[in-house]
This record gives sequence, C-alpha cells and structure tokens, in this order.
Amino acid sequence: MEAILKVGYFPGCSQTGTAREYDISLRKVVENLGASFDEVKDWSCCGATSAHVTNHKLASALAMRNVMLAEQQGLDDMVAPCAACYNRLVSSQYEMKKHPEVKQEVESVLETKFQKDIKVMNLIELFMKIGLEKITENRKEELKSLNVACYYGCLLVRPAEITKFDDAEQPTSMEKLVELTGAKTVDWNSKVECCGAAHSIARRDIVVELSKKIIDDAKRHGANVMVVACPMCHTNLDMRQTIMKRVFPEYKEFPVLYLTELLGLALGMDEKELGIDLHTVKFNYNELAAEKATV
Amino acid sequence: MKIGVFICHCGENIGRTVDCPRVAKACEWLPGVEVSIDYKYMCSDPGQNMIKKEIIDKKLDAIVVGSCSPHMHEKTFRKAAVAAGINPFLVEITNLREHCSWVHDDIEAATEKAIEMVRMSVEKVKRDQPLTTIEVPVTKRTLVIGGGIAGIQAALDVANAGYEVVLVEKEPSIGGHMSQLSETFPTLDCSQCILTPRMVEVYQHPKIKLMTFSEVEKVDGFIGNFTVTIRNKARHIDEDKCTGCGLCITKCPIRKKAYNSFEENLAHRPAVYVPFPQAVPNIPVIDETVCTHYKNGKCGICVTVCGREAINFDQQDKLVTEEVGAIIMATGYKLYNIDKKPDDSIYKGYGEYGYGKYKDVVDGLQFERIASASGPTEGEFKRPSDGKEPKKIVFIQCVGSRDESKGFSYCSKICCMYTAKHAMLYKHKVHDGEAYVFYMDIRSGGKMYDEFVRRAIEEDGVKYIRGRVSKITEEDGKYIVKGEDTLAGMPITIEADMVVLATAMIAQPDASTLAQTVGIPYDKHGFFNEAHPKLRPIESTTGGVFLAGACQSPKDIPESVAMASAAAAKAMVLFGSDKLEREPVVAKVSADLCAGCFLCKKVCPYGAVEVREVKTRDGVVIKEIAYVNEGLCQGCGTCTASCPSKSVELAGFNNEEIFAQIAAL
Amino acid sequence: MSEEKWEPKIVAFVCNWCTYTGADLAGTSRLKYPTNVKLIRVMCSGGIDPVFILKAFERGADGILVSGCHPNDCHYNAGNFHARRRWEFFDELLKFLGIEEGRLQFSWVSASEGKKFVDVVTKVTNDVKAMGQFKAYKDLNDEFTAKFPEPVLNEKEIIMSEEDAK
Amino acid sequence: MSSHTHNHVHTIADDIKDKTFQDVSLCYQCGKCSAGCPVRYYMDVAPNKVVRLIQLGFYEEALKSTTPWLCAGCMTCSSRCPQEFDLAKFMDAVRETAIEKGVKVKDKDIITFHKAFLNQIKSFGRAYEVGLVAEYKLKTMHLFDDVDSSPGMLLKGKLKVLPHNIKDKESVKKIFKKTAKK
Ligand SMILES: Cc1cc2nc3c(=O)[nH]c(=O)nc-3n(C[C@H](O)[C@H](O)[C@H](O)COP(=O)(O)OP(=O)(O)OC[C@H]3O[C@@H](n4cnc5c(N)ncnc54)[C@H](O)[C@@H]3O)c2cc1C
Ligand SMILES: Cc1cc2nc3c(=O)[nH]c(=O)nc-3n(C[C@H](O)[C@H](O)[C@H](O)COP(=O)(O)OP(=O)(O)OC[C@H]3O[C@@H](n4cnc5c(N)ncnc54)[C@H](O)[C@@H]3O)c2cc1C
Ligand code: SF4
Ligand code: SF4
Ligand code: SF4
Ligand code: SF4
Ligand code: SF4
Ligand code: SF4
Ligand code: SF4
Ligand code: SF4
Repeated sequence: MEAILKVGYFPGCSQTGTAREYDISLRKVVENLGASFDEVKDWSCCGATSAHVTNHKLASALAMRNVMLAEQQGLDDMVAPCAACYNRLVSSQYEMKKHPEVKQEVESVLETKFQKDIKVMNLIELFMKIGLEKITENRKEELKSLNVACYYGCLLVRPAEITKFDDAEQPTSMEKLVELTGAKTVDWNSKVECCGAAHSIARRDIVVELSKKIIDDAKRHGANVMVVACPMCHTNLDMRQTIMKRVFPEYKEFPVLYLTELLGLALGMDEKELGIDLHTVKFNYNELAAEKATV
Repeated sequence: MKIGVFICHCGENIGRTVDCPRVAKACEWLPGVEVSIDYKYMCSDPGQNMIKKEIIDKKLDAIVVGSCSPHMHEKTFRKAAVAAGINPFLVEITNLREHCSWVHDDIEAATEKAIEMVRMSVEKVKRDQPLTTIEVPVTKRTLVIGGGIAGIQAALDVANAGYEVVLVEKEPSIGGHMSQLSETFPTLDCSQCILTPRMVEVYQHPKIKLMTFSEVEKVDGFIGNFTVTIRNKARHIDEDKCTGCGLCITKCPIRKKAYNSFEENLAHRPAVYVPFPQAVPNIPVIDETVCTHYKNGKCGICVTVCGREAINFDQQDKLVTEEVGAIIMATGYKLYNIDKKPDDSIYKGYGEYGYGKYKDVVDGLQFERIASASGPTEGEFKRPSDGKEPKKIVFIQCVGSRDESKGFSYCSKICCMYTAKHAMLYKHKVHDGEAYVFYMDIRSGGKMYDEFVRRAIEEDGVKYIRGRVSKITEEDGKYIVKGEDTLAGMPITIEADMVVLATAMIAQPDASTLAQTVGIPYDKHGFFNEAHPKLRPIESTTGGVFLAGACQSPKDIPESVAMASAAAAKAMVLFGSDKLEREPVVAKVSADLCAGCFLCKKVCPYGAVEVREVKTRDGVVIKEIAYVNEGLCQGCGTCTASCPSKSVELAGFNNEEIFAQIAAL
Repeated sequence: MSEEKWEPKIVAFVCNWCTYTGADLAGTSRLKYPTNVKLIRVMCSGGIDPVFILKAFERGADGILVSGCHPNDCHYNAGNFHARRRWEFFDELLKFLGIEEGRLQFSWVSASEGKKFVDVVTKVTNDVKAMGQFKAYKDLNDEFTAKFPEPVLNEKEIIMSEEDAK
Repeated sequence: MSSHTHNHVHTIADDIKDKTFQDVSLCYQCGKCSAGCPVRYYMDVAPNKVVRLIQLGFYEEALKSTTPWLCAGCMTCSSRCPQEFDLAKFMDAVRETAIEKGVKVKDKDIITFHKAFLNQIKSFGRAYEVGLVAEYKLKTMHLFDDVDSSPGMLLKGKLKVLPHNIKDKESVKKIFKKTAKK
C-alpha cells in the first residue's frame, strides 16, 4: 500500500460552526481519496475581514500565528478551505516576503522567527496535490444530471500575483475538478463576482442583493446547482435565500453545494453523510435527476 | 618630445575664476613642456595663429589646449595643429571652462585644480600615438527591411535619387498595415486609393529590387559595407512564370481551413492565395500547412488549371546575398490582441474583457476591415457573430497601452485618432446608431487632429465618456459594458451590440531578434532605439542603419512617411562621397600578447572581434588570436577592460595613457 | 601638507557620451561643486579596467567615482551592461582587498543630468571626506617603490615633489 | 520609519504609504475600480474619488465617507487597476486611519460588527457566532433582524451555544495588546 499523504489542515472558525457540513464533507472526501489531515494544533482565528479592515498589524499577526504553529508542528503545507482564511494567510506571507520590515514587525509581535516557507493551499490546490486521477479512480457515481455553476468568489483567485494558481478573471480549475464527477459545467458571468461576504451580518441588504444577482446569473446560464469553495460564500448564497424568497415572491430556491459535497456524492456518499441536509435549500441528487428526466 | 601648453581665458569665462597666467606659468615646469602661454580667446583667428606659430617655431610634437569642452572646439584645434604639421591626435583638450571655472567659485582651489588637470593632459599627450583617420569605401546601395508605407516611401526616395534599393518584405505582398485601413484620419480619404499607386511604382521601379515573402537572416559588415543574407521563402509558385491570373485561387477546394490574416481572421482563405486583391506582386503563395498536396500528395487541382505551369510543389527556400552600404529599418508594428491568455503571452491580457471570447468584441484593425469597402462585409457594418447591423457600439480606448498591469506603459498615440475615425465612419453609415467612447484622455496633437475629434463629438454626436471599462459580459446577444463616468462620478452600464477595443500598437514580436541580427539597440518594449531622442531620431546608434516608421515607436502615416524620407536622405548623405572617414578610435589586438581566450569577442557589442589564425611560413596554424575589424569597431573599449592579458587596447585611450593620467594626479 | 588642510583626492572615470557631457551641462548651467574630483574621460564605462581603480588608489586617490550612461541608454548598446557585471564582481574584490565601501562609488549620469552630476560629485566628496585619508595602498606602494623604484611612471612624481618643495 | 526629509510634513497620504505601501500618486483616476466595484451603488463617494480626495489632501472628506466601510475587500478593483494600485489595501488603511483619528463613521453598524467580531477573537481565540451576533445585536439594537435564520442554525448545530475556546488564549490576547494603537 502506498504511503498515506498527510496534509496540514487549518479549518478556520466557520468550519466549526456555520460551515460544519463543509468540515464534515471535506474530511470524508479527503480520507476517501487516501489522504489524511494533520490539524494545526490550537489554531486561532485568521482575523479575516474584521482585523484587516481595521488594523493592519493585528491582521498580519493573527494570520501568521497559525503559520507559526504549523511551522512549529513540522508541517510543510496546510490547506485553508475557507477562501477568506486562505487569502489572509497567503497575503500575509506575501507581504512579509516582499517587505522585510513587515516580517520584522510580525516576528516581534509573535516573538518568533519564521524559517520555513509553508505552502498554504486552497481547496482546489489541495485536490491537485492529492491527485486528480484519484478522483476518477474512486468515482462511484457519475453526476450526469448536474449542470454546475462553479463559483469562485472574489478571494480565491485574487490577486493573481499572490494566489498564483488560476486566472483572476476567467478561472477554470474548479470546472476541471467538477467535470471529473461526470457533471457538466456552465459558462457564466459571475464566477468571480463578490457576494459581499464581509457584510453578511451588518449590511444584509447588500449581501442579499449581490447574492441574488449571482444566483440569477447561474440560473440564466442553465445551471441547476452551484458549487462553492468557501463557507462565507455558502452562508450568503444558501442561507440568505430565505430572505430572497420573502422579498421576491417569484423567487425559486436554488441549491448551493460545497465542492467537497459534490465530490462526496461522486465518491458514493449520500447527502446525509455529507451534511447536505444541514443546508437551508434542500438538495437531493436522485430527486433532481428524476425531475430532470421528466422535463 | 616637445609639448606646447596653451591656456585660454575665454574672455572672463575662464579667467574670472582660474588664474590663467599662473596656470601657464606652473605648466612651464612640467617635464617635456617646451612652451606654456595663456591668451584671451584661443579659438579666435589670432589665437589659432599663435598656436600654429608656436608649433612651427618651437618645433612642437604635441599640444595641450586648456579651454572649453572638447565637444566644443576639439575639432578647431586639431585643424590648427594639422595646418602646422602635427598629427591631429597629438592634441589634448583640458576642459577648464565647463569642468572648472564655471563650476567653482574659489579662485585658489580652481587654479590648483586647473593646474592638475593640465598636468594630466600633458602626461596623456606624451603617450598619445599619431593616428590616421580610417577610410572605408561605400557601397551605394540601400537595403530597406519592411514594405509598409514607411519602407515604400524610403525605397522610392532613394531609388528616385538614382541609387539602387533592395526591398525585403516578409509577407507575400508589400503594403503593410496601411493596406488594411479603410479610410484615414484626419481627411477620411481611402487608404488603398492613395497607397496602391505607390506599391505599383515600387514594383515597376528599375532601381528597386523587390523581394517579398523574404526575411533578412544575417547582416555582416559595417557602415558603407554591409553584406546581407536574405531568405526567399518558397511560394511554391514560380514567380517568373505566374501571370497572376488567379485561376488556381478560385479553383482550390480548400477554402475554410485557414484564416485570412489580412482580414484579421474575420474571413477564411484558400490554401493558395494572395493576401488581398491589389497585392504587389500579384503572385500567389501556397500554404503548406493546409494544402492537400502536402498532406497526402493528392489534389493538384491548381497544377491542372494553371496554364503557365507555374505551380512548383518542390520549390525550396533560397538564400541570396546582397551588398549594401546603408540599411533602413521599416518593419512597423503589430496590434496588441486581446485573445491572449497569460500563459501564452508576454502580457497579461484582459480577462475582464473576455480574452477575445466574445465574437463581437473586436480590435481596431478588425473594425477597419469591417468598415472597409473591400473587407469581408463590403463596408456594411455587420457584427461578426450573426451578421446583424449593430445599433449600439462601445469603443474602449487605451487597451493594452497606458496599462502597465495588462500591457504597456506608453501611450500608443494613434488610437485616440483612429477611434474617433471609427465612431465617425460608423455614424456616417448607420444614422440611427449610437456610438460611445470610453477614454481617459484624448490625445490628438497634429494638424487638424483635434478638430477631427471635435467633429466626431459635435457633428456626429459620438458620446465620449471619461473613464475606463471594468468588465464586459454577454447576455442574450448583448454585451454588458460596465464603466465609470469619472466626470459625472457615476457608474455607466451600456448594453451594446458590439464593442471595439482601441488596442495599442506594439513592437513586432520578432523585432528584438531582427535588431540583434542587424546589430542595433531596442527599448524594453521592442521598438528600435534612435541614436538621440531629439537630435538624431532617424539614426540608430549603429553607423549606416536608419529607422523609419512605426518600428521606432507608435506613429501614424504622415509621421511614418516623414521619417521614411528623412531616413532616405540620411542614406543618401552616406552616398555623397566615395569614401567614409572615421575617427580612428578603435581597438587593436597585439598579436604577440593575445592568448586567444576570446573574452573580448564575447563582450563586444558590435561583433567587431574576429578570429584570426596565426600561421608559420609554411602555413601551419600555430594559434588563433583575436583581431578587431576597424570598420565595425565603434571604440567603446569594452574589450580592453575584459582582456585578461591586456593585449587589446583602444587607440587614444590605451592603458598607458590612462595610467599616465592617474599617475599625474 | 598639514592634517587639517587635508582635502581628499578623488578620481572620476566617466564615459564620453553621458557623464562627461552631463558634467559639461553642469558647467554651462553654472552649477557649483567641490574641486576635489578630477575627471578621466573614457569612451564607455564598459572600457574601465578594474586595474585603473587599483592603480588610482595606489597613486594616492582617496576615493573613486565611476560613472556612465543609464542602463538602457548606453551609446554602445551594451557596454555599460558589461561594466555593471564587472563591477558586481569587483565590489567583492575590493572588500577582500580591504578597501572600505564608499571609497569606490558608481553612478549613472546622462548627458542631460547636470544637476545629478553635481549631486553625485558632492556626495562622493563628502563621503570620502568623512572617511578620511586612504593611506593603506599608498603606504604599501611607497614601501614597494622605495625597494623597487618604478622606471617610467615615477619619474615625474619625483619632479613634482621637488616642485612642491619649492 | 518614515523616509521623508525633515522639511516634509508627514501627511495622511504618506501614512497610508507607510502602512500599506500604496502610493496614491499612482492613481490616474481612470475609474475602472469604481466601475467594477460590487458595492459601488451603496457608497456615498466612488472608490476612485476617495483616492482623489486623498491625493488632493481633502482628508476629512475622505475619512468621513461611508465608502471604506462599505468596501467588501473583494479586490476586484486591485486586480484590475491598470496602475497596479491596490485599492482594497488602500481602503484598509483609510479605515484604520479613520479609527485612529476618531472620525465619526456614518455606517456605524459595520464598525460595531467588526468590533464585536474582534472582541470574540480576543476573548476566545476564535470567532464565536452566538456571542458575536448577540453582542452585535445588543449594540446596534437590531434585535430581531436575523430571526429567519438563527434558530434553525442553532438546531442544526451550526451555531454553538458555547464559545470555542483555544488553549493558548493568552497568546492571542498578547497579539492584540502588542498591535494596539496608542
Ligand atoms: C486600427 C488602426 C487604424 C489606423 N488608422 C490610421 C489613419 O487613419 N491614419 C493614419 O495616418 N494612420 C493610421 N494608422 C496607423 C498606420 O497604420 C501606421 O502609421 C502605418 O501603417 C505605419 O507604417 P509602417 O510602414 O511603419 O509599418 P507597417 O504598416 O506595419 O509595415 C511594416 C511592414 O514591414 C513588414 N515586416 C515586418 N517585419 C519584417 C521583417 N522582419 N522582415 C521583413 N519585413 C517585415 C511587415 O510585413 C509590413 O509589411 C492606423 C493604425 C491602426 C492600428
Ligand atoms: C515653451 C516651450 C517649451 C518647449 N519645450 C520643448 C521641449 O522640452 N522639447 C522639445 O522637443 N521641444 C520643445 N519645444 C518645441 C521646440 O521649441 C520646437 O519644436 C523647435 O524649436 C522647432 O524648431 P524650428 O527650427 O522648426 O523653429 P524655430 O525654433 O522657431 O526656428 C525658426 C527660425 O527661423 C527664423 N525665421 C523666422 N522667420 C524667418 C524669415 N522670414 N526669414 C529668415 N528667418 C526666419 C527664426 O528667427 C528662427 O530662428 C518647446 C516649445 C515651447 C514654446
Ligand atoms: S576656445 Fe573655448 S574657451 Fe577658448 S575662447 Fe574659444 S570658446 Fe572660449
Ligand atoms: S499560378 Fe498559374 S493559375 Fe495561379 S495565378 Fe499564377 S498563373 Fe494563374
Ligand atoms: S494542391 Fe493545394 S493549393 Fe493546389 S488546389 Fe489543391 S489544395 Fe489548393
Ligand atoms: S492615443 Fe489615446 S487611446 Fe491610444 S493610448 Fe494614447 S490616450 Fe490611449
Ligand atoms: S581577450 Fe585578450 S587575450 Fe583574449 S582573445 Fe581577446 S585580445 Fe586575445
Ligand atoms: S572597442 Fe568596443 S566595439 Fe571595438 S572591438 Fe572593442 S568591444 Fe568591440
Ligand atoms: S483603477 Fe486604479 S488608476 Fe484607475 S481610478 Fe482606480 S485606483 Fe485609480
Ligand atoms: S475591494 Fe472594496 S472598493 Fe474594491 S471593488 Fe471590492 S468592494 Fe469595491
């Protein structure tokens, strides 16, 4: 048997709460593909939006504390499944590399010296590392009935010179992954439009409007499901549909899955196992397939 | 060696801060100095006569003149020295004015410094060698590379003056980009109509040797004496036999496999083709990559129909050499195209505008073809996707230019003008159409240029919006253009039927390779560099190579033509005499010392270092050493500094001369 | 020469096309700078042999300036590129030889930068002044020439010092 | 830390450059940022205009605007700017400056939210949603805004009633202390 691939894991706050199903499905899928997680011990919040919008130094230090822990734990890389965490972590690393004075400051706040260059991966990079062929090999189900709108959101691909993994305007890496499940993908306009995640609580009006625009665009381009790779996006796009329904009586619900949930389905797991039943908008592959067949 | 020192007061200019008599007096004591005198105006006639008289009377071997910058009067004093019988290179100028009196206040310190400066010159002049100017013969023929309007103009000017021209064009026809244009600003006259007669004139000119479908492979030699190797690519059609009847073209069954690049890929062309109907020469080319014959040996319809037996599938590329004395670069530009993704391109490209994903988002030249009466739509405004007439067109300026992050930092200079032209042409044909232009600044310097733009706005009702577009998306056949009007401070969304990107003029992709072949410098964008941005804009820094048209920087037609005529004149200046004189500041290798490491050859920016074999009397090669070709050497001295055994030296600046100056400190 | 009146001796190797002409412009603009720097004109900064520098230090220079055209502006296409490459290496060598950083300075001054020329010259003068006299090489050289008198190049130096004595 | 000469007054523009390495003079006011900004319609001053105000020294107007607070940090602007000006980062710095200068912010709810969020992290090391929502709601008095989603979430185990504690809470507190503004 080949050695099990071990990957560092930084769950991020949402993963333990609002995005529980993301955490569940991610762990299951990764295990199914023959890899395992080494969770960063005692990780703390990356600071996400609130810190970096109000205090630059604090933001960098909060994010880098986790990189420090990973280094101390002897990890070479770690995945941050939340796009916002991912962005915070790589941006902080980038800034430290580019500006030695920032590095000095952060090191003095954290009372440490960074030695290694820990590779922080996003969800898509994680699967590229595990190996796309693993997905094809272990696939149990061909999700032929799905027309997927892959939603990258803003923070996964931007800025391209920092994230350096896909095109910032016309990314395609998630489509490639999704197509491995046998699902089709649609070409649509809002792949990288922002859903306003930062304002999820304080300015729900903004979030609802932006999210609805994105969902409408996906529908218009023939998608029957959307796939996301970020808990913040999911909160906005899934949970806020309750309000959309209330405000726009015509509004029709639209399922939004985590990329890991979609992969899980293809790998033969069921909705409950993957935590899809925790979503606001219901989704059941067989029902959807049957519905589609009748149309 | 007897040396004369002459200290000039330059009226008060030097005299005020440098105590000239004291300098002259101090220099009398320097070893080797025979006479040292000061005078009010050395460059004046009496001043020069005094120098001449001293040279003759005192039998001087060399002189030092302490005066203004050598860039000012070195020539004057050399001439005087020659008249009195000494070699012009035994004259040293000490720059007492620009480098001493004018930049210091303290008389004492300035005088001290002046004495030291003269002392350094005296030590140098002692070691100066008499040199003779180098004479080289001139081949009175010109090579013009590139047959766009610039190359055509330059070729015609030189040829009309009676000198032979070799015109090399890499495409099957001359004409360049101008042949693709519909109408031209600011007069809106038909581009083809004014260009075609010139193209024909080139073809028929007895003094012009035209080589189309050809490229320059190698350039050897130097100013007045270049040897150029040219590759005539195989057309697979015998140029001498073909009459240009076009039968082969109409009968060729392969019609959709290749895009027509003259039509900017808006149409297809057969496997055998001429780029456009007015092509010069009107001789087709067979495209091996799509022709059936080259796939499986079948078809051959063209052979059957050609009454002249002109088709020759086995024709091979041919290498020819030409001797010329001057080279005119006229290779023009390329248009930035947006259907480029980061990984296959030198620039990042516009993902937000779709990387060319949308069929009706076209670039400037595509729009020229759509507007052109001879274009794929015969001048009707039809959009590429569905052939419908666009009722609303958005033009976006500065695409690829003034955009360091996506393309190039420079202003491409002509796109403001051509956008105004495009919008105008459209409004003239589609009266109920709407035209919007997103711009950042309108740059329309030129005779009647701004008036032209104003006409588009005032008479034709083109709406100009100041701001950039952030994103284009497609929805149900409409293009949603999201931009900002920074003057109103409002976001603007336009649902357009078509979008035209005013993409930038950029350097030809192979410009840097060609520059290296010819041996001229180019800037970081790939445009050829002029010798001086103001005073020598037509010349490259390499002797005998001149620049014309958009290969030097973005240019419109009048500028390209003006530059072409200027380049022609520069070439003819060379031909004005049979021999060229050059300063003998060149490097020379000492055959005895040279170890044959050829470090010098590696560093020489002009390829002036050659390998020479040293043979015994009976012809046995004993070693290889470096040899500097005087014609090519420009006297930079880079080789001298890199030679580990100090066996190559620069005349007039050799190590001994410089050490002497250091020692005299 | 008494200690407090010591003025640094500085040699500048400048290329003919850019820095020399830039210095001309400083002159025509009547800008002012200290008198310590003496220029030696070469055709291109690419032609400046590191040995020139060592020689100059040996001959009692306290500081040296090397200046040519801007990287993309070289009259000879690429000459100053070679110069730069050579200097990178030479910088190391100087350190090895124990010549302090700052004694040898590099700059790019174009024909139109009269003001920059003045700034550069002033800076190098001030820097070297602050560093004090550079004796190591001169001493070494004096010692050496005392033992092995150099035939050609030294002759007038003797005469010069006689003149000084007068 | 500043690299400016002594006779130069350290302006807010300089301060922004020190904080985020963003030089406002880069911006040539093309407006591409504003045109693509998803929350442009909610802002009182267009993003490019905030840069303009800082360029011209109208600091008060810039710091008082709602724009920096509404900016979602999506970096659409930064990734499209022809001048490679990182406007998102610039917005961070403007917000930071506004807080430092004690500017009264019009959209108070957003700042309250951010403060509540940071308080959670400071106390527990991780975000604690129930506490966060509670603190935010108490402070803003938007008591029943989220009724449509919260109870369900609690039931689904998505919102935890107890905070997530990390072990080394002190180390996080220390970070807050060390980076705190004077
Ligand atoms: C959309 C658009 C609209 C325009 N409208 C106008 C207008 O209305 N009025 C106006 O004044 N100007 C206009 N221009 C500008 C005009 O096109 C140029 O000024 C002009 O074409 C420059 O001529 P050129 O000969 O320098 O270059 P080109 O026209 O580019 O010609 C260069 C020639 O050299 C050949 N060549 C290239 N490399 C090699 C090589 N290595 N070896 C041999 N041959 C080579 C090329 O094939 C080409 O034939 C417009 C430009 C554009 C893009
Ligand atoms: C404020 C200003 C700043 C500028 N800065 C720059 C710059 O930084 N860079 C740049 O490239 N350009 C600059 N220019 C432009 C530059 O001045 C011109 O491009 C250039 O001087 C034009 O040269 P010319 O020989 O054509 O004309 P002129 O310099 O005008 O020379 C014409 C000559 O003809 C003589 N003359 C006129 N009529 C007659 C007659 N009937 N008979 C005999 N002689 C006559 C005049 O006395 C004069 O000597 C600037 C211009 C201005 C106004
Ligand atoms: S030679 Fe030069 S310094 Fe002497 S008078 Fe003539 S211009 Fe002036
Ligand atoms: S090759 Fe023959 S058929 Fe074709 S154009 Fe020439 S002469 Fe006519
Ligand atoms: S042989 Fe080739 S060029 Fe000739 S007709 Fe056939 S396909 Fe066309
Ligand atoms: S000419 Fe006009 S459109 Fe072209 S780059 Fe310059 S300003 Fe932009
Ligand atoms: S570098 Fe010197 S030794 Fe080497 S080949 Fe050239 S001249 Fe000869
Ligand atoms: S002096 Fe310059 S151009 Fe002449 S041979 Fe040497 S390196 Fe080449
Ligand atoms: S896109 Fe960049 S240059 Fe343009 S206005 Fe915005 S910040 Fe300024
Ligand atoms: S980062 Fe802020 S200003 Fe920039 S586009 Fe996003 S929301 Fe708008």
